[in-house]
Amino acid sequence: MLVPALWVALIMFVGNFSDCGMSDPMIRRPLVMSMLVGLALGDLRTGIMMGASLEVIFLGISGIGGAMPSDSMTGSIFGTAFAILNHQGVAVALSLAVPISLLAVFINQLVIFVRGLLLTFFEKYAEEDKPKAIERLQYLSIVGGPLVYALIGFLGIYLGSGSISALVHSIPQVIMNGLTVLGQMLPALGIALLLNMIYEKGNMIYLLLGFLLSCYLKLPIIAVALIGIILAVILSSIDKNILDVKNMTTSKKAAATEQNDDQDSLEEDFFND
Amino acid sequence: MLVPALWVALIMFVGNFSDCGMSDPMIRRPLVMSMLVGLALGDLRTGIMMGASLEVIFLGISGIGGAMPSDSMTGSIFGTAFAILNHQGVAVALSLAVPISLLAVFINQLVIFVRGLLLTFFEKYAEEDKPKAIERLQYLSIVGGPLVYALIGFLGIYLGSGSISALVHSIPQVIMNGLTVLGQMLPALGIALLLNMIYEKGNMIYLLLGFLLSCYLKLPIIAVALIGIILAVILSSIDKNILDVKNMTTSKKAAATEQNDDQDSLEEDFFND
Amino acid sequence: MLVPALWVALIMFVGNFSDCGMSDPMIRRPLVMSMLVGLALGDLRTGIMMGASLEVIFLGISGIGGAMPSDSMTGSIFGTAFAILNHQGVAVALSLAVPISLLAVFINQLVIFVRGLLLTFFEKYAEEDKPKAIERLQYLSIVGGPLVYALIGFLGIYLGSGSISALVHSIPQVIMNGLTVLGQMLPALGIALLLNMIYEKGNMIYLLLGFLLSCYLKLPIIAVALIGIILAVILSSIDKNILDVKNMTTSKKAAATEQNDDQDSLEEDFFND
Amino acid sequence: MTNQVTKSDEKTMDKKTFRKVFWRSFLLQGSWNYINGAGVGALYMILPFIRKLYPNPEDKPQRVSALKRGMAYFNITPAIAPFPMGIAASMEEQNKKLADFDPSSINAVKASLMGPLSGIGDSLFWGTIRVIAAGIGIGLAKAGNILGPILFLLIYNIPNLLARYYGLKYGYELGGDFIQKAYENGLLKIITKAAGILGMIMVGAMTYSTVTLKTILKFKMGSMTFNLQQILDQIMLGIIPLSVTLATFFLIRKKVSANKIILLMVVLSFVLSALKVF
Amino acid sequence: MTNQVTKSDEKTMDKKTFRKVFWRSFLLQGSWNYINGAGVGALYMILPFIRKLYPNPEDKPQRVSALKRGMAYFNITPAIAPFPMGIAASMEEQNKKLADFDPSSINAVKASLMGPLSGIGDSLFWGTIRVIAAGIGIGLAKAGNILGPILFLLIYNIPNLLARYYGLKYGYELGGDFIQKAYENGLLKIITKAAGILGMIMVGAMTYSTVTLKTILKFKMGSMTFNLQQILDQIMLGIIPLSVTLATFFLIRKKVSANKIILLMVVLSFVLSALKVF
Amino acid sequence: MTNQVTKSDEKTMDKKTFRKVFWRSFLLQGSWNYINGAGVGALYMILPFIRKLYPNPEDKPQRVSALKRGMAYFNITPAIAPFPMGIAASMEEQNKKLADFDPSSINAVKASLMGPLSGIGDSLFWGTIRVIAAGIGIGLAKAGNILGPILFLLIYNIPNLLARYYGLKYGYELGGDFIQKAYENGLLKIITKAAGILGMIMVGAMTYSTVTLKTILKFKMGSMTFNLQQILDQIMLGIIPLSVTLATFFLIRKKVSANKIILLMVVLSFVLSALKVF
Ligand SMILES: OC[C@H]1O[C@H](O)[C@@H](O)[C@@H](O)[C@@H]1O
Ligand SMILES: OC[C@H]1O[C@H](O)[C@@H](O)[C@@H](O)[C@@H]1O
Ligand SMILES: OC[C@H]1O[C@H](O)[C@@H](O)[C@@H](O)[C@@H]1O
Repeated sequence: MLVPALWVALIMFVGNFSDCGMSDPMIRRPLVMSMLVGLALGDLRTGIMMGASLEVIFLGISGIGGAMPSDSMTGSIFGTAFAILNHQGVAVALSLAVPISLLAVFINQLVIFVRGLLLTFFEKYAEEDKPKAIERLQYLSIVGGPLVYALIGFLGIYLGSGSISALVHSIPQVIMNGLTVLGQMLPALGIALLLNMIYEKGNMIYLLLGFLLSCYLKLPIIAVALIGIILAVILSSIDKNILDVKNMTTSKKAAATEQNDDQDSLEEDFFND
Repeated sequence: MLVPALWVALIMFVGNFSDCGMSDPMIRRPLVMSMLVGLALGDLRTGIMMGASLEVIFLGISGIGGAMPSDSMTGSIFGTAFAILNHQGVAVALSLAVPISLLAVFINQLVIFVRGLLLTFFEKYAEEDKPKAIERLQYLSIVGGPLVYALIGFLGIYLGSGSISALVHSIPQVIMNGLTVLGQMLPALGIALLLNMIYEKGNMIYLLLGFLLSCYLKLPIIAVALIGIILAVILSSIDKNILDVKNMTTSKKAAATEQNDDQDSLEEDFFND
Repeated sequence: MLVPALWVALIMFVGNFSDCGMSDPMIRRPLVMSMLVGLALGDLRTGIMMGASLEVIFLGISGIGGAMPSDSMTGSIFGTAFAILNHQGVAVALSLAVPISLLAVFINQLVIFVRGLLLTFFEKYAEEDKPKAIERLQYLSIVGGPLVYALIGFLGIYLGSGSISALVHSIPQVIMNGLTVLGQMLPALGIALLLNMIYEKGNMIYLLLGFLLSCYLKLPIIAVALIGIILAVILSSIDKNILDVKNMTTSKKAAATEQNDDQDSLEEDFFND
Repeated sequence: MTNQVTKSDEKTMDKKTFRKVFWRSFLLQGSWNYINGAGVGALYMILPFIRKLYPNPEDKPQRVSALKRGMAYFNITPAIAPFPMGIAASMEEQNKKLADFDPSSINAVKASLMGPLSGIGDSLFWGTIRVIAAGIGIGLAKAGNILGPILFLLIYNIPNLLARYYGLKYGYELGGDFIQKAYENGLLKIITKAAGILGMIMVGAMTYSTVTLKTILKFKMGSMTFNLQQILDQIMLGIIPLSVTLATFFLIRKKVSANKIILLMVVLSFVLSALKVF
Repeated sequence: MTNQVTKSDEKTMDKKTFRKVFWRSFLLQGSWNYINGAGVGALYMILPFIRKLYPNPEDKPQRVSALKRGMAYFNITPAIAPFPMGIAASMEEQNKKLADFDPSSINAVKASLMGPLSGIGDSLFWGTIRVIAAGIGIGLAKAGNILGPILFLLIYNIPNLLARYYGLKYGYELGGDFIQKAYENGLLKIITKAAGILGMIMVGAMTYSTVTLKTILKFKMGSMTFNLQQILDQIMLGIIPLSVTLATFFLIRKKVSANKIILLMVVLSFVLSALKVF
Repeated sequence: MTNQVTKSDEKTMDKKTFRKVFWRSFLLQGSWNYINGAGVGALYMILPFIRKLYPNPEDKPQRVSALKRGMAYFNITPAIAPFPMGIAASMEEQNKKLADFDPSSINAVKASLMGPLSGIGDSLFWGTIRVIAAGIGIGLAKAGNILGPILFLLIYNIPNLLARYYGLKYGYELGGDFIQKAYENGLLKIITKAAGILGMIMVGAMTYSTVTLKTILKFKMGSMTFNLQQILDQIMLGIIPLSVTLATFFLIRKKVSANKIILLMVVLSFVLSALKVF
């Protein structure tokens, strides 16, 4: 089991690294991860096919705003590896991948938490004009997470599917249900964090619009996007027209009276209304 | 038949009173009226179940703008009472309730007409500073209608379902058809009266929008409402921006020239454009 | 075959003339043309019924922007005539009408090309103040096209369905496929020419809107039109409000400073923004 | 405008008066008719407030104007009524306190708000809450369960009572001050316009769902039978409800009385149904 | 601007001239071609009006300018044409009467209106009325009923004739005065913009319904067969019609002539269909 | 404002630096956490640029400010990140060259753009491109074809790389000059508002498609079983996803940390699923 365990550790490393160190080019998705597991464990074809099945299940999972509703990568890697190693089918792969991906969410939260602790150092280095130190710590931080994942990958396989699957099956149903609900709830955090970045007084109404379009009219996201573009263009051309009149007014004002701090108050208007 | 007749009279009174004297808390709907009839005539369960069936039929009937397309209350009370008194089923209740509710529309119109005649007195009392008299007449007006209904309820039951149902069945089909069409047409009056309150030059186009949304996109009323809110918010924020520029212009104007009647003409603008 | 050939020539003339000389009152549509062919060749009823079948096939064909994706008139006339003359059914009429209408597109393009050559003369006459000459040439141009069509109609029938249908069937499938694709592509020219007339910087977005409404929401054209009207009214009332403020500003400006060329620059604004 | 802000504790609408007005609001539709709507009811509703405002015999002239003002035409979804009435009360109070107050603005505000608010209110209370409450109530009542009618009443009346209570409260608090300012600087115009847009949209949607006329006219041509409703649907869905409603609206604009329109509808219904048009 | 308002009885467009122009409007497309559109037809149409306006030999310079102006590029849904032509006539009249009139505004107005109006007109007459008329006509004609073609023509041509008659009438009446003012105070810009918005929306909808190209390309990868159209539909519905139309539009903007585009389309159609793309 | 326009050849971002920044952009999420987002990564990314801008020891004060500025909270769809970072670089350059430049505007611009751009970017890259790529990839992979994962990666990463490369390029070119002016005359406000509108719409649509909570609560009343989800659907579709998302958003606005929210969600999930609510 040593060699497969090392291979899986490597794949776990690469998958997690691709998020932090390669800006997430989708390498960590089941479609790719399962293929790599298949390749490493000598059954490429099965790996690819399991990847397809797992991708279907995890298609709804995205990582918006940093929130990960379910760690599809870890689940897929373990699921595929065990199924191949034990010469079992897709059903077994799925039955392991889903609970593992729910459990593994906690690993990710832990890594993120630790990275947060590094901030004090980054700030210190900036204050002290030490760009080189910043770079070094950034590299450390980038490989740290993947190493944790690699370790888990190694242990998981080395200890064997027996113990993992025993572990998984020893989890009572009520816990698994809870994890499933958690997986459905966590995306709300991602969306809310994203929302927090966009939110401005008065634009909440557009959230509702997008929601309605997708919910009541069942429009696909691309159609919603196009309608959004149309609306944004229309409204900003109206804003532009109003701004022109405003500037016209202001310039006249400026011309009539002496050059006072109107300009500033105008600027303020823009950022308050 | 005296006791049931008195009970039904009371229910008719309460039902009609709930509209004028309690701001229509939906007590007069079939669901409630039939239950009360059942309770009074000793078969609560049947009353409740008939109420459910009648409510389904009259669900589309509302009283917008004061127009009542079909008097579901009177129809339901009579229908339920006769069915229970004669130990007959829902089918009979419905077969009586529908024609009676169409006929009874005329009673309501009569009551409203009479209330209109009281206006001269109300105006006189206001002129003569007699608030107490206003209150007294208002109370009278409020119980007047329900009393008429109570009387009809009493007579209807006292004379017996035989004579009522004979009356109903003696009505030729062409009349019943006419009443049905009337019931489909009267809501247009309610809507039109409401429209007359909202109408302003230039906002008719939004009526069309609401119509299209419900007609071509089959959106439920709540979705139409949400879209309406979104649109109203967007448009009023645009209006607000324009108003700000306008006020900016005006204030400058006021500053430049002497304080003249610009303000007034501005007000006029608001109410003309 | 002389008499039928003359009749068909006449119908071809009338059909084509109705476009240039009567502003296209839809006389040239299959529904009417086939009826006339039936009438002329002594089988009115069959003509009418074939017209119905052909109209269904060519319903999607319009002549927007002058582009004609398929000459439904010529196809229908020949198809109907041959079917009636040879006592054959609708199937044969269709099997001839469709390929002929595709081929005949080229005749139309030729006529239009020649009419373009006449422009030099029209311009000369205008320059030389010769309105009468303009009128004469216009009449000539109007009857010219129809005469070409009449000739083709005459020859086609006179030579007989045998040779025409031999001609049609000798065309290899690859050519017919090409013509079909051409018929699906040509409307894009009509739309694009029309678009070129409407296009202004910034209004392309509305094309997309109309497209989405018909494409994703499957709204019929009338509903799209109504939504378009609503939008146009809303937006122009906003523009009107902005214009009012603008004019208010300008008039004040004019009052404050002396009457300079502001007015002109304002005009320019209108035509640039 | 003016700095004479009325402090909260000076307000005429004390707890007792508030309670009185709140309870009276349920009698709003008492004298409802097509000429005056619920105008009489509106006056009846704020009578305690007017009495408190002008308690003395020597206030008669102002009291009489307030009484006459109070019973102007008024029609609104009952559940929503307390809100504009609260505003009106507050404006009456300002009218007494401020010399430069234009009393005609009180009815202007009431009139401009009642339409839009009814458009929204009717579709909310008549069209949405009632229908949901009925849906749930019917489900239970079908099985003879008394919870059916009870839940029906509860689901409808909880929002009904909340809207009334907080409507009156916030209407009065918002009232005079804010509305007067909004009126002056043009904001009220925008608010009313926005509410009117929303109201119109709601009424449009309601037109389709409550006016359900369909023609049953069929005519034969040759061997074909034509179904007029199908042809109309091809031209525009819902063209009959929309036309009938707009025609009725047109009659109302032409000052034809509601009574006459009802009569006309009675006649039309019988004639057209006899002719097998509807 | 000016107070020289032309009284109704002084108008150049008397009944007789109106009738002449009206009938001539039917010959509008007589010399239609891609370079000038129906420009020649437009001139031919108002020739009687120009003659009436400048009857004398000494008016030659003005008449010649009017003739040249009259045959500028013009293309429009025929049924709608009389409306802008009525406006143009009225502006020609003003041009004669008022010293400070800018004659170039006549063609500016015609040009700015013809596009938007065609967008609306084409989808109304070509897309809606024609289709409804055909729907009814086909139903009857299927059974061999001669009412089929007759009703078809009637249903289409009644709105056609009404649009022409009232278009010319109101176009001329509205004309000069109103349009000139609207032009000056910026309103015309708004009207044109609104019409353009509506036109664009209509053309967008028409693009989807009239350009019906679909790819039939299939490609195999491994053991799978891919249907390109299905993939495209997943990305965006109607992407081919939209792209082809926009590409054609792009060519036109680049001043490629319609004739060349037709040639290109012929070539492309044959090549692509031979390659089994379409 | 100022005439000191920087000529293209004087630009700090030469080819070599551009390449460095471009490659570093892939490490953006390296130290990602809930407190600082990818702020550290953003600083790391433009470090070569800052070094080039302030190469000398005596530039220390400016360099330190630039370093501190550079690591402010920053979070964005990674594929989109290079665009605002390009703008920021260009503004840093202007900050050095122009005396009257307000350095706080650099982070203001970054902050105002990142939200809207993420809203758009997430639904484009996460929601659209990824889903299409997966659709095609899955189709192939099902049959064991290795083209499945390969095509999946290609289809996703070609737009990903293009967006990064041209984002950085145009961001930098557009940068300072344009953005600064747009900032001053109010245009930036409009652009950001427009992007925000679009972003909000996208996020609204995503809320429905990514938050998939549904209640399984059933309650019995009399003999009837009620399915809460059905009742909720009648009131408003998707009311649970929307409420949960807005509640979470509310917590974030109330400065509750993401870690605490996650904890809360864990607890809620277990409790509510144990209670058979979800
Ligand atoms: O939501 C913006 C952004 O947030 C985080 O940085 C990650 O989750 C990204 O995947 C996401 O695009
Ligand atoms: O339409 C407003 C209002 O009009 C009348 O007052 C009654 O029919 C009410 O039920 C309705 O809400
Ligand atoms: O598109 C405008 C117009 O263009 C040409 O003139 C013809 O094809 C007409 O049928 C069409 O209405």
